Amino acid sequence: MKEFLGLPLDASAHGTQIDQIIVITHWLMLLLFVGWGVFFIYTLVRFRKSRQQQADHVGVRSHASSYLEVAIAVFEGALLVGFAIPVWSNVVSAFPSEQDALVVHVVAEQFAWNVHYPGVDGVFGKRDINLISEDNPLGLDRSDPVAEDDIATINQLNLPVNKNILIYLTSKDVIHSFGIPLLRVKQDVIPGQTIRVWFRPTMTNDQIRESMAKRYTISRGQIPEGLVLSVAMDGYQASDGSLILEKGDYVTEDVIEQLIAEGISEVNAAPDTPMEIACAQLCGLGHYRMRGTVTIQTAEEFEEWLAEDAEYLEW
Amino acid sequence: MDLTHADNVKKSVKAYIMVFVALMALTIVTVAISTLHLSVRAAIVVALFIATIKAGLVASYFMHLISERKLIYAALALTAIFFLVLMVLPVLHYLEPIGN
Amino acid sequence: MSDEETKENSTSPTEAIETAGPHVAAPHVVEHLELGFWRKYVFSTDHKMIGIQYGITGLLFLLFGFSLMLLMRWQLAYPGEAIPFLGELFGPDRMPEGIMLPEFYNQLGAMHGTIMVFLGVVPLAVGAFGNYILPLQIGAIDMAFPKLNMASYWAYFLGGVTMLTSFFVPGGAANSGWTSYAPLAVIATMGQTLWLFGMVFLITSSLLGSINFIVTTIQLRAHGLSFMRLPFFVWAQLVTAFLLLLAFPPLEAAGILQLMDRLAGTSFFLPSGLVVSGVPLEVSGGGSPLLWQHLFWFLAHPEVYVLILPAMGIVAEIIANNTRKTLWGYKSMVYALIFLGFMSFIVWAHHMFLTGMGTTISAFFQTTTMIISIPSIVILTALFLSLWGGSIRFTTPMLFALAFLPMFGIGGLTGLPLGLAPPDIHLHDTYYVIGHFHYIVAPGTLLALFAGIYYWYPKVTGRKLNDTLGKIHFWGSFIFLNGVFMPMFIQGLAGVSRRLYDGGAIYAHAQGVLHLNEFISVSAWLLGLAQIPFIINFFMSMRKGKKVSDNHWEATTLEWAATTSPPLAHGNFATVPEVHRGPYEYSLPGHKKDYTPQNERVEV
Amino acid sequence: MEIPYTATARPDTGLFNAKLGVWMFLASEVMLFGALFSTYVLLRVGAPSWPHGYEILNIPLATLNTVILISSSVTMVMSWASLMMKEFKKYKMYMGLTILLALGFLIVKGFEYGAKFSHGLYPSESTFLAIYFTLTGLHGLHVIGGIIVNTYFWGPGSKMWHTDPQRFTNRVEVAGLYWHFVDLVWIFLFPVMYLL
Ligand code: HEA
Ligand code: HEA
Ligand code: CUA
Ligand SMILES: [Cu+2]
Repeated sequence: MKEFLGLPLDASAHGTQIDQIIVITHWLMLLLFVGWGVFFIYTLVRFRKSRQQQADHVGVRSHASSYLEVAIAVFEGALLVGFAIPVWSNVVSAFPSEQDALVVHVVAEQFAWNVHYPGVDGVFGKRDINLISEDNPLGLDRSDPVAEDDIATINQLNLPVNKNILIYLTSKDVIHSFGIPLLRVKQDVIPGQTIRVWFRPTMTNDQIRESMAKRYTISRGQIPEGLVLSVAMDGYQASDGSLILEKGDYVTEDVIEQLIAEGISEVNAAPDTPMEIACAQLCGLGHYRMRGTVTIQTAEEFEEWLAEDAEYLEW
Repeated sequence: MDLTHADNVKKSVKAYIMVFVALMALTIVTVAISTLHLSVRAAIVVALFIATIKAGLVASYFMHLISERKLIYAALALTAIFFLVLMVLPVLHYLEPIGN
Repeated sequence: MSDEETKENSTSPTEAIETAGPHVAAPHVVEHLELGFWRKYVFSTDHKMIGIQYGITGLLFLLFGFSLMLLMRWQLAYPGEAIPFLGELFGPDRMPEGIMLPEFYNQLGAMHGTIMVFLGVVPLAVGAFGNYILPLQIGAIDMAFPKLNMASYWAYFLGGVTMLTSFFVPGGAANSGWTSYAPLAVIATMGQTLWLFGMVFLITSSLLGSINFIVTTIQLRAHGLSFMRLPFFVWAQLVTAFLLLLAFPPLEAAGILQLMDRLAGTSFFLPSGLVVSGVPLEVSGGGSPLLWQHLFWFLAHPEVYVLILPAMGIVAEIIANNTRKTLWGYKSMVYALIFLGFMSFIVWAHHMFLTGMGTTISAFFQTTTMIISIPSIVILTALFLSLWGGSIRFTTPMLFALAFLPMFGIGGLTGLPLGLAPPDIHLHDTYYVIGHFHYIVAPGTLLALFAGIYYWYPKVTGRKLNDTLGKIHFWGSFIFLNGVFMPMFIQGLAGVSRRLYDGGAIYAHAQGVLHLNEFISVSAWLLGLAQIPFIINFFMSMRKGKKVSDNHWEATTLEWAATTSPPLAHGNFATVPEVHRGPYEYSLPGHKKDYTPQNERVEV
Repeated sequence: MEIPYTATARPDTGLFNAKLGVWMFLASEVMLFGALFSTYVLLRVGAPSWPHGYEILNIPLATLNTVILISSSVTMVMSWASLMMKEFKKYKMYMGLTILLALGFLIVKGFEYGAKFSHGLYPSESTFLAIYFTLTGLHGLHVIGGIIVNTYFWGPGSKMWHTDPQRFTNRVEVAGLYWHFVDLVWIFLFPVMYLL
């Protein structure tokens, strides 16, 4: 059913529980729809005028339908009590402790996601709206000693795999929605409020690409818009033995030209940045392009990235 | 009381005067209490209690709800329920943020 | 049957078959007031003329709202490409060189939603069908307050004009979605102010209308027409009126507050510390964006039932008539309807699961949402079971009415995963939601409204709509509506957000389902073409349609006891009807004809 | 042809049309003001601090206005009772008084607003003032509406007394129901805005 529904890959610890409820409800829906549908069609055919000149004033006399209704009600009750409410209370709104998690602040604005890491000291520096400027979109107060090692990025969220992630969401201007479909995370970001959301990624970006890879038919000028197919799972060689495309390379126009020249019409590829933050709440004219990239890394890679970025962002 | 008869109306005029006196008295009481500067909680309870009595008097006598038809009662009961819902649920949402 | 009653029964059974309602108007009942053109067609106080006014205006708005969507669907199918021929007409502020700007896309989206809901479907379902049919079905000579009725139409008209004007002010029409969430709507361009004023007019119109419907139904029922003898359509309108009456005022309040925020500089919906485009917003702050959502959805959830209940009413009438049997479980349907109306006031926050909701509150709203699905199921089941044992005629209205059932089924069933908070995390604000509600309002309500038009057209004009054109219209609409909305579920499950100017083109997770956009758009355009036979039929049949008798469908309810195209200026019936039986006495055993009108005293 | 039950009550419901109509209207008004009171509660609960009404607003003036409005409710109900007792002259007097009192209410309100504005206290100043001006302003609009209706029934509309006294009495009763409701809203508004 999950495949049939076309749910995207799920790379978080709690995602299966959400998917499970989606799948169960869709089974219920399918059952009801098919059941009713069969009855419906059968009735229409059997009681058409040409076959049934005279109607029966009363019609159905059995009470089966009442039992059916009760059964649906019971089933819905079970869904609620057995799945939906527990998942909400044990997963969605049961937060890990801060010691037990990587804490990140995300500040939404029209039309970008500002990410704020506390740096090595693990303490967030002060932010002040009066300091907000072009190159300090967070309004981070660099004179605050604990802010010195803080790291800020725009539209780029790096996270370690298999660790609880606790995100504090705020918005500078209007309501946005922090949605990461591949993690089954979505949380409205409401100005004037700090709302937390948490999850635990279970796959790194590399693993995700690995499992998402599929064959794409290529043709000239047909690279999917805004998304570069990359990371061919195996390299592609030209007839003279030179490498056209190596694992991890982008499939560019150029490459496609070369491949086509070599008579290759399909590549095995996956999206370069499969994991993304999609703003899910209308937030103005740039709502459609309020996209952030999420990179899930191994713990070591993540530490490395932090260290490098900290250097790079030295003020 | 059937208010379609002039005699009954005459009697009810007396009631109107009494209600008027009561409303005035309650107005004075509520203002007087407010000068005591009770704790916020107590002040709210007292003020709303008095206001409810006053409103009850106006509705029962001036608007003769006391002798109105069932149909009107039903409609107002329905309205009262939704009114309460509107007052209570948004605040509850506000007071119980995610993660508690 | 007592002797007396038999004697009084003036119509012999054979007569009754030929003339369901006497043709000769008794002069003491129907006044032939000669009204001038203005009083007759424009500032009319007659419920039928007002119903027609609502109907025409509503249909035009429906068409207009649909046209907005046809433009949007181009941008979704071919993002960033110029719209051929038409594009340039919109000018450089909206479509420079024929390419739609994101600003304009958002205007079209917000106005599509607003117009379809408040200016198209509700005026048609309640304003037109309610006004025209309800007084006739209860045997009344008019609405209880004819002048209010007229005021209601004109308030609606003004609201519509205000909304249309807003396209031409600087910055264009409202562009913050039909939901107008604050703070976005508060800081939006001037069109939003007009949107709010327009809404105030529309709310006023609805309030006047709903008071009128309630009083009319309760006070002006014909003698003998007890509540449990009311046609289901009347019940649906009555419950709808209560929804409008009690749910709209909070939106009016919210509208006033948002106007204050926009015009008087208050901060009801603006928290402290906002920074817009890098500049701190100079307001006092201290407001709450969630407050708007609560007030908005307090209306908007009941509002969606306003969109569906009259449709169910229409479908019930047509099914009873075309199966030639009584509705199965009429009483349970009525109770379910009332319960549904009541519950619809306490589920609204299922639109707000992701606003940071704790377990208790979310559990409450999930539970009420699941509960409210039960009465819908009861009503739908009753309609299904009503088919069993019937003698089903596949007339044009019946086709539309039958198609309503599974379409509403799909829409309603897809409400279930949305109503559970955890799945809503994945599905919220995706095309799944768009698919969910469109299945209810478009293949659902719209088909039911079409059914109603085909069914009651003879009552209004004395002529029938052409069946061939009607069937083309039906199959075209039915197929293409599914073509439009079914793929949306696939897109939604893949996680594609709604309200995206480029249909999700830049998102990796959307790539696999992006190609569906073109399919949807083409279906939408074909859906547009499928309406042409209807429009032709609608106007042509007024003159050329087949003339039919007063009770063409051999129906039982009172509207068919009135003459065709009942005379204007109060007084629908030649003689005031008296009711002797329930609404759907079809195929009574031992009776000669297979229908026994409500006003027929006895039949031997 | 006349619409039935405009003057007399329908036997099974016991109501004439306008009475049911106005009660339905009042039900919707309850929801309108309910939403605004709900707004007040939500804003107040969410605010870090909230001023006491008496620190900002003028209690004596508001108390005076409460007295005025309650009195006008009494004169309103008396005007209807006078009609019931077929005393048209008394009706005119009581109705006239009601209108004057209502005008008095507006004048006092005008002074109150004027004083606020002259101190630079506008709705945009704080959420307290915002909700204060919105609630009292909307209530004031209702008072104005009531004055218009009552003036009509006092003046030109009262001709109906001579042609259809029953129906006219009904109309005054209905106008009265509305007017008492306006009073009722104030009874809550006064403590909520001024005293808490
Ligand atoms: C007329 C309109 C209408 C109706 C009737 C409904 C009915 C329901 N709706 Fe829907 N809804 C909308 C219009 C409607 N909705 C709109 C417009 C939105 C989006 C607003 C926006 O954000 O812009 C929305 C959004 C919406 C959400 C929010 C989603 C989100 O934003 O994340 C939710 C969540 O609970 C929801 C739930 C439901 C439920 C449980 C029902 C239930 O009442 C449904 C009950 C019905 C059934 C269970 C069907 C039973 C079926 C059968 C008996 C027949 C089977 C048939 C055959 C086989 C022939 N709806
Ligand atoms: C009642 C409500 C209603 C109805 C009927 C419709 C009908 C349709 N809607 Fe709409 N829609 C909404 C309410 C409605 N919609 C809302 C509330 C939104 C959300 C807005 C927001 O994001 O804020 C939305 C959003 C919405 C979107 C998403 C946009 C986005 O998220 O960016 C799309 C996308 O395809 C869409 C498409 C359609 C289509 C193709 C139809 C078709 O089904 C239309 C079919 C119409 C007809 C067939 C017209 C028939 C008319 C006639 C035949 C007239 C004849 C005239 C005379 C005789 C005079 N709608
Ligand atoms: Cu941010 Cu949409
Ligand atoms: Cu809803």
